[in-house]
This record gives sequence, structure tokens and C-alpha cells, in this order.
Amino acid sequence: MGGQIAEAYRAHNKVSKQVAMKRAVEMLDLVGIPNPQRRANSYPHEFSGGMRQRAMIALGLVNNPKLLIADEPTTALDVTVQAQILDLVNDLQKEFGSAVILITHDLAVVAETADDILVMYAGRGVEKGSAKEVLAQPSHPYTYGLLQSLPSHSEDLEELKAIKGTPPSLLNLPSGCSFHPRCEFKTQVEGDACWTVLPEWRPTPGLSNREIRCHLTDPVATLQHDEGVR
Amino acid sequence: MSDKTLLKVTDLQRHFPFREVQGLKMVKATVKAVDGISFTVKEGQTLGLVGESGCGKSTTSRLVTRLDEPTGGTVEFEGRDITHLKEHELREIRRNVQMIFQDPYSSLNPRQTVGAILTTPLRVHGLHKGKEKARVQELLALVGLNPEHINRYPSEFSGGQRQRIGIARALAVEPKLIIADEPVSALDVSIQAQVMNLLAKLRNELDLAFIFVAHDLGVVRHFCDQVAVMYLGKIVEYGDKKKIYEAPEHPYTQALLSAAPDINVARGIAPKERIRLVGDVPSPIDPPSGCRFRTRCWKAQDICAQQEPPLVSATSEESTRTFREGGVHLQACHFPEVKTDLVAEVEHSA
Amino acid sequence: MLTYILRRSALALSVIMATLVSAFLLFFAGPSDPAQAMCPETKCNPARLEAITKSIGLDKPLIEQFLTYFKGLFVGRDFVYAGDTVHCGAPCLGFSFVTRRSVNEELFTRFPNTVVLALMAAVVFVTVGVTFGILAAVRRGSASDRGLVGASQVLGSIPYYVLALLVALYPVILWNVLPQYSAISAGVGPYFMGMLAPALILGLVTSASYVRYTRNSMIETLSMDYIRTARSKGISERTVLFKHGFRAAMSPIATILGLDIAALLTGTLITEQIFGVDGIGRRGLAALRSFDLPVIMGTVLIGAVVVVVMNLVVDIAYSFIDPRVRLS
Amino acid sequence: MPEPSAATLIEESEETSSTTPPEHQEVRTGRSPGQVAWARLKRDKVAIICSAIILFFLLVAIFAPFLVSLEAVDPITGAKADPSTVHTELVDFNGLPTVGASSAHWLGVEPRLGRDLFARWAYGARPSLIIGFVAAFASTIVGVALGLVGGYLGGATDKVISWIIDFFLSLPILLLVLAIIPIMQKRIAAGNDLTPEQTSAIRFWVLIVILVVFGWMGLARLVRGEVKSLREREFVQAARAIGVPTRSILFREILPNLVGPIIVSASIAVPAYITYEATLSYLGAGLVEPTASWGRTIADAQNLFATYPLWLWPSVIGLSLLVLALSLLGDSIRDAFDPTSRR
Repeated sequence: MGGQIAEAYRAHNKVSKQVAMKRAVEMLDLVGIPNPQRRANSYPHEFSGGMRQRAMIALGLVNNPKLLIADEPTTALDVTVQAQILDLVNDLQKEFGSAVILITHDLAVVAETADDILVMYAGRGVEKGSAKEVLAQPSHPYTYGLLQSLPSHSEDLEELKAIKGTPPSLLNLPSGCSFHPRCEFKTQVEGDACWTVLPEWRPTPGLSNREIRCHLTDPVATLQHDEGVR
Repeated sequence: MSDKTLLKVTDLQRHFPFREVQGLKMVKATVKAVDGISFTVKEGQTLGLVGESGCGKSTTSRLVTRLDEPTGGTVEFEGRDITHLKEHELREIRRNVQMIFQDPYSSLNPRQTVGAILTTPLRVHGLHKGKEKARVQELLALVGLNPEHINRYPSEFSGGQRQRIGIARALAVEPKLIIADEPVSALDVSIQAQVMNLLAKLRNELDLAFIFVAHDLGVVRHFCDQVAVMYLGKIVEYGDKKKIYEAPEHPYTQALLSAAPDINVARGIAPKERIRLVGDVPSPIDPPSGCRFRTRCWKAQDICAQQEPPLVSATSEESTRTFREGGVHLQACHFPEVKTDLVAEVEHSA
Repeated sequence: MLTYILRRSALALSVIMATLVSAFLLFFAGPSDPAQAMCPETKCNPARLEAITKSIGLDKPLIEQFLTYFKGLFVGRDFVYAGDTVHCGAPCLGFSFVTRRSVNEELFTRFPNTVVLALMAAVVFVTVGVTFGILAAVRRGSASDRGLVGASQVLGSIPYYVLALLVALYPVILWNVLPQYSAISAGVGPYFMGMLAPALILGLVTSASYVRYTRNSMIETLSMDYIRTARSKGISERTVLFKHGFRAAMSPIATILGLDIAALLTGTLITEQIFGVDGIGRRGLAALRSFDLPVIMGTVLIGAVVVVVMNLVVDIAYSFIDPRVRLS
Repeated sequence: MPEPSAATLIEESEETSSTTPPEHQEVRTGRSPGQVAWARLKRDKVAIICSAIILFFLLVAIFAPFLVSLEAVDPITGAKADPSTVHTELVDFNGLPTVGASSAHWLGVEPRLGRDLFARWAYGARPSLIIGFVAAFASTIVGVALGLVGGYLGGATDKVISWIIDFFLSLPILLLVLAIIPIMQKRIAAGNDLTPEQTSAIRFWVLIVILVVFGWMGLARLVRGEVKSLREREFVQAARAIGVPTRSILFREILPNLVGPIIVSASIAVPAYITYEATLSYLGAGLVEPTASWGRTIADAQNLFATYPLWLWPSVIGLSLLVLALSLLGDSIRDAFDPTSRR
């Protein structure tokens, strides 16, 4: 494991193998791997899932990157270990000052870790803004539906509010707005724009620092109190 | 929901023996996947089994359905001991206890049409003789699929639709108890809710009892009446959903609940105080002595290493006894944390 | 790890023992009559036949013959031949009925020729197979990739002995492009030159499967997540290909290589026969014609031991290369 | 059991399925994985050319008597050609033929015995094809049966079967087969004096049996491994949970999932057995006179390859082309079942 980290360090720093290895041990220590000196000589399969993810983070940070991309870093982990890893990413981000792109399907993880959010559907972004605001006041029907379908959100309801239908095949995207076949708000848009016109990014009416790709004139956040929606 | 006990599991064990080499010696070791757990499920009741990977919850579901043979303890279904029945003696049980699997891709035979998959249980149990096709279409409609799709292969369905087929297969024999092993964890978030709604609807309309195995605390909270929290092959806390979620007594349950990220943070609700566990779950080959959670527990003291805490009520002997007859809240910790106000409230209401 | 080795060794030993017993039963209890084969048709009479039978020990009970043979394998045994007592040390494979020499001498003097042929062929198929395999993998989908894969498929599909025969007949015998086999006693240079034709054809045909193995293994490795990780570290593509890709892609190849060398050691029979190389395969074939049972037995045993031992070595070596195997 | 109101649920289903556009649904009408592979195979040019070549040889083998009857009457012997009649009047005292390729003997006659070479070539396709297909079929059945049993039952049965596989795989098979065939033949003949035709027939069947006995291991090992992993798959667990009997699980749930590997393995086995038969015949343990066989012809003809290549080459080309076509078709079939294996 140490060798792999050292290799990444040496690719960008002209140092000897020993120096690079020392750096690797430092990094393993930094990400909270106990006994890093010995662990640096272990193979990946001898690490537990959480330790392996820590080592990957060490590998990612060894050259002090300005940007770290974490693709579903905790999906394969248990909740208690996920919490450890997310804490670690947060701490290290402060220490290194790197920007982090966190790719995840788990909205709760975003809520606890991210500053900004970009919600994607069928290959395109549909809503962006500050994470807190978007999750508190979703303005795109998809973001709204996603939040509604979480059991923790509607814990006392008999029935979850599911988004109907299934995500489309990327080979055969629906015309117009990709989300329209599943959208429950499309009746609120006049004409057939949802079926025919791909919406462009535009500022969300009534909300600052927010953009959506949707034909709705009012954001869902204000519509959701409307009795006639569902 | 009636009061009739459907399934009673007592001191269930599943040890996997294997041989291991230590130095020059060959040592016989066991993986204690499930190590003495007890619970009951009543007619129409839903029990949630929660825990992290490797805690034995999937093994438990395989033991209860008798896909695996327990190495100790008993499983009783409607008062009949089914622990060591032979395959041909299990027919009746197989009709009454069905399973829904986690992976919608590997749980359906890719070489059979949906019709064939759903006809198999009918044929095996001789149900709806001569009218199998009509019944299969009825089942498809029941789980919200187009009955015309009877001749399609599983590969032509999406993950959520496949999971519906798996549910239809379990329902085909009209069971009383369904064991659902992580039924939605392989699905997209937006599809999870659809399948959860379907399960809830079926449960209510068909008066089914469920054992619902999951690692997602939110899903369990939504769906279950009773919850059993498992750690390393043991149940560490057991009780009504409300108690487990609102007044967890076992440190592990507390840590588990607090570790789950909370979306409400985005709504300005202050984040819960975090309990951060150190390290990973220990290996079930050589679990810690005494209390198995002690290696990661902030409350651990000497007694935890020496004595294994029993699963009892933290508040009174009395409720321990009432639990055996279907009571409320048990935990296995030497130092449980009892929220007295809530206990009073519960005891008052009970 | 140690138990793993011990268990594999015990298994290997059981296979060799089973080969020994079944081969012995097959040959010595079978209906073939080596005495008859050795009795010249024109001058054969019952008395002479009986004398031959007795002299090669076929008149004794089967179990005694087996025990003698078995004892010979472990402690050696003595033979009486033409009044002299000849000692045959362990592992004694017996005494040829036909040439009246010990089987060990018959086979072990020829074994080096087989080894040289197999190793020369191995050099050919490893270099050719791995080089072209990597080339095809790196240029995946191009015309040269398709050409290489197609050529390897065609070469590997035509019956081997036909190819070998055509090479032996035309370039070697008819056109003299390549020299014929000559024994090492005729000089080291001519010996190796003579091995060239059989080693080349054997190596080239075997390389056909290596091109495809290497290509597939390499392609599979290059699509792994850790290769992506290596690329994301910013190290050069060459380092990615060779240090990370090649090394991982080679470990399955190394496994097959060990087994294939074992297979070559026992499977050069056709090559030896066609090119006249004086190896154990050719000797075994000759023994078959004269029902020279001890030599056949010896060849079968050597073949089985080579395969079993190589299997064992490969398994153990693999458990060192890939640390994950040890756990299972 | 009370039935839920299906109507409300159907409503939900309509919502669910209406999202798939209609044209998309038409493309996806029930095709099993086997049918998908077949469709792919039909588009593969190599596979079509190979099938044509194989068909050609099948026709030659089936209609060999008819093809031979097309040859003209020989002016010297005054007889029609056939594969087994010896005509010493057509060779000189050195054994070399006195007649070349002609309308009566399209490929000339055999040195020494003067038999018609075209007839021997056409009839020679028969044993190759029969042995290839019969042995492949039989060894597939043996391999699948043992692999299924070992893989599904596990435990001691599996250990024994694995050991037998290991044992057979470590034998020097070619040498052993070479030794066993004459021994088996003698045992069956049991000291009786047999005509060459009888001996030849015994050889033929002994050869097939031996090829099967030493040829089933690869597939058995493959099937065993596959069954072991399929057994743990959830759909097999589901079948068990439903109470499907073991036999049905093996034959209705597991076996259909192995059709791909089994067909691929069988299609690769056919050319392998044909090659094996030819090799054994060449080395002297295969088919014997008077059966016409390409392997034997090549062995006999190699001594006169320079002076009389017409004897050697038709069999070399026939054998190589047939085996090549069968192998490449096998590769194409494998690609059809697993398109990732080539590209």
C-alpha cells in the first residue's frame, strides 16, 4: 500500500524511494491508519473496507491537490465507518484547503458535508445552489420528488411519496425535458414546452444564487403548498 | 394484527466451522455468524433486523427460511419445531414462509420467462391447477406490473420491476410470513419508495407478517413495528420501533443512529451530537470476550470484558418477563442509558 | 500456508500412486503378451516362449510382480541378466524386456533431449506469444490486432501434427532449409541447429493460444479501477502499462506457462516422432510397438510425475505471487 | 387469503409502464439469451463461411458412394472405383501407380495397392466426422453429469469427483491412449481370429470410448465451477425457499444457465476429437485398414510425399480445412454467447 502512495508522490516530486516511502507513511498516519509504518508494507486485501478507503484518501492527497474528486467514497461502507470517513474528509479538507467534489446518491451525506450542490438527472444537471438551501427548498420537481421519497423525511406517513416511473435509458432519452415523463408538475406549465423544449439554466424565480433547468415559472418550493398539485 | 405467535426463534445459532493454520499447528476455528438470538413474530407483525455488514442478519433470514441449517437453538413456526425438518417435510413451511431477496439481478433466473418464474411455485405446491396462467397474470397485476408481460425475460425489466417480480413470486404461494432481505438496498432512491409502498400496501391488504432485514435505519423506521438491532451475531437491543429510535438504551444503537447522516441538517435543524465509533467491526471468528461491543464502546469497563451482558429490560424485572410474552424493550449492556422521562411515559401508557 | 503445501503435496502423491497402480494393472494384467512379441516368429517354439516368459518374470503372480516393481521404485532392485547380477538403484523403473537394459538408463539418457526441445519451444512461444499479445491489446480493435488474433486462431486450429509433418517434410527433408536432428555426440552446434525446426514449429503453434491469453488478460487488467487510479496519479502511460498492467496481467499467464511446460515435457511425443528427436516420447512409442511394458510404464510414470510436480509448483508459486490465495 | 383490490394497483402499474416509449417496447419482445446469441451468430461472416465448409464435408461424407459412382469405369480393370478393392494391375513392380489422375480416378490411385484415391478420400471423411461428433456428444454428457453432481452436492461426492478430474488431467494422455487402445482391442477380440473388417470396427468403437474416457474432464471442471457459483445465486435460493425439488433445481434452474458454456465446449470438442483421431491414426493406434481414414492416409503417404504428393495432400487439406472450420465456428459460437471475449 505504501508503495502505491510513494509512486504517486515520486511521479510529481523528484525524491528518492526512501523519502517517498516516508511521505507515504506520514500520509497513512494522517488519515488515521494505526501503526502506519507496518501498514505501509501490507497489501490492500489485508486492509478492512474502511482502512482501504482511508488509504485511497491518503493516495489522493499525497501531492496536496487543489481539487479532490470523491466518487461514492462511502457507498460500500457501513454507517458507522461511513461517518468516520466523512469526518476524515471534512477534517482533511480544512487542513489541506483542497476543494472536494463529492459524488453520491445519498442526499443525507450531501446535507452534512457539502457547501454547494448540483443535482443531476439523466446525464444533465437540473438544479444547483447552496446545499442547505436546495435541500431545504427544492425548486426542481426531481429534487423535490427525491427528497419526498426518503423515508426519514416522511417517517410518520403511511405511504412514501414515490417518484413514479423509472429513470430513462441514456440511449433513448425522452424528448424535451428528460424528466417530463415522471414529472408531476408538468401540468403547471402552459403549452407543450416540457415535451418539446430542453430547458436551459436559468435563475430560480424568487430565490437568489439558485439555478434550475425547468419550465416551471414558480419553483416547486412555493408550489408544494398548493392543494391541487397531487 | 392478531396476537397469535407465528414464528418463535429461541437461542438460534449458526457457527461455521473451518480449519486455520497458526504457525505450525492446525487450529479448528468457528465463525459465529449467529450466536444465540431469540425473537418472536406475531401474525401480521413486522420485525426489523438492523445492523452493519457481518452482524448475522442475512444468516438469520436464511436460518428462519431453512435455507441453512442452524447449529443450535430452535425455530418454531405456528408452534411446530421446524429446526431440523428434512427438505420433503418442509413443504408446508415453504408455503407459509417466503423470502424476498436483495439483488433483483441475481434473484431471477435469466433463462426463464416471467411466466415460468411465477408458475414454478404454483406447480410445486399444486395451486390453481389448470388456471396457472390466470393466477400469474393476477399476481403481476397485484405487484403493479403489466399482466401482458408474462412472456418476457427478466433482462427486459428494470431493477425496480424485477424486484416486483421477486415479490410476486414470494406471494404466489400465499404465505403468512415474508422474510425480506434488504429488499430495496439495491434500488435507486426514487425507486425504493415505490417498492416500499408496494410492500406496505400488500402487508395491509394480505395481512402478512414480515421480517425485514435492512441496514438503512430510515427504511426500517418507516416500515417496521418492532426492531432488533444486531451486532456481531447477537441481538443487542430489541423493542418497539418508537423506543429504539427515540430512547435507545444500548450504546451501539445510539452510535448507529447518530452515525446516520441526517438530511434535516439542511433544514436548519442542528446536527445531532455525534458519537464516533473507532475502528471497524471485529472479526466474528474471534469475537471479544464478554460484551462484544466493548472494543469500540466508550463506556467499557472491566466487567464488560468478563461478563456477557444478557438481553434484559433496563428498567425492571417485570418488563423482562412481559417481553417473553410479547413485551417491549430489551437491551444487552452493563451500562444502559435509560431516559427516565420516556420510560415513565411508556409505562404510563402501557 | 504450510498446511496448504502439505495438503497439495498429499493430493499430488495420491495422484501419482493411483497412476502407478492403474498403469500397472492396465499393462501387466492386460492381455498383451510381450513374450510373444519378443519370440521371433520363425524360430518360436513353446519351450523358447516359456523361457522368455520366465526370464522377464511374467510367470510370477501379479501381486508379486507389483511388489517387486514397487520395491524397486523406493529401494532399488537387482536383476540377473546373462548370469550377471545388475543393480538398479532407486527409483528403479525396471528392466527393458527388449534391450535388456535398465529403464532408467533407457529413459534418463533421453530425457535431456526432451527437456531441451521443450525449453527451446517455451522460449519461442513465450516471446512470440507475449509480444504479439501485448501488441494486440495495446492496439485493440485495429487491423493489426484483428490480423494477429485471426492468424493465431488459424494457426492454433489446424491439427498440430499435420503442420509439424509438413515442416518436417518440406523445409527440412526436401528443401534442406533447416538442418535435420543429430545426436549431441555429433557436436553441440549441429545438435542445437537440428533442434531448431522442431522447437520453432512446436513453439509457434503453442504461441497461438498465448497471443490470445496475453491479449485478453492485458485488456481485462487495463480496464480495472486501479489502473485508472494509477493513471490519475499522473505517472507516464508507459509505467502504467508495464509496471501496473503488465505485472498483473502476467500472473495468470505465469500459471498457464508452468502447466504448459509440463504438458510439453510429456507432449513432445508427436514432435519427437516426426522430427526423429531421440527423446523419451519417441522411446515410449518404440516401446509400444514391441510391448516393452517396463519402458511404457516408465514413460507414463515420468509423464505423470512431471505434470503433478509442475502443477504443485505452480500452485505454490501462485500462492506466493498472489497473496490472496493463501487465505482460502 | 383476502385479495387486494387489483384495480387500484393496476392503475399504478399503468403509470409505471407508460414511461417507456412505445417504440422501445417493441424492440424488447421476449428474447432468451440463447436467441440473442443465435442472432449474433447469424450475422458473423466467419461463422457462415465455416458452416458452409462443414456442410460441404458433411455432404461429402453422406454422399460418398454417390460421388464415387460419378467416376468413369476404369479402362484397365473394367470396373467402377470403390474405396477398398485392391488393383495391383494399376501399379508397377516398384509399387508406383501406372495411371495418373483421370476421369476414372480423379485423384489417381494409391501406390502399392492401387486403390482409388478419390474414393478413399471421400469415404475418409466419414470416420473423422462420426468420431468427432459422437465422442463430443458422449463426453459432453459425461462431463455435464459429473460436473453437475459434484458442484451441486458438494461434500465427499465433490471431493471424489475433483480428485478423479485431477487424476485424469495429470496423466500423459496421448501415451496412455496409444498404449490402451491395442490392449482394449485384444481384450475384446479375446483371442478369436477376426477379419480385418471386424478388427477395424472394434478399433473404431474402442477409439470413441477411449476418447470419451479421457476427454470429459475439462467440461466437468467448468460445469462444476459454474454450478458451485450458481448454487449460491439468489434465484436458486429462491427456488429452494419455494420448495422446488433438487432434481428440478438442477435441470430447470441451473442447467439452462449452462447451455452457453456447454454448447461452446461441445463445439470446441468436435474438432479436438477429429484432430485426436487423426493423430492417433498417424501414430498407429487409431483406425486400421481397411477403413479409409485421412489420418492413416497421411501416415502412409508421408514416405512418398516427394514423388507422389497427390496421395498426401488431399487428406492434409481435407483434415486441416475441416478442423479449421469447426474450430473457428466454435470460436464464433463462444463470441456469440460472450461478445466481450473478442472485442
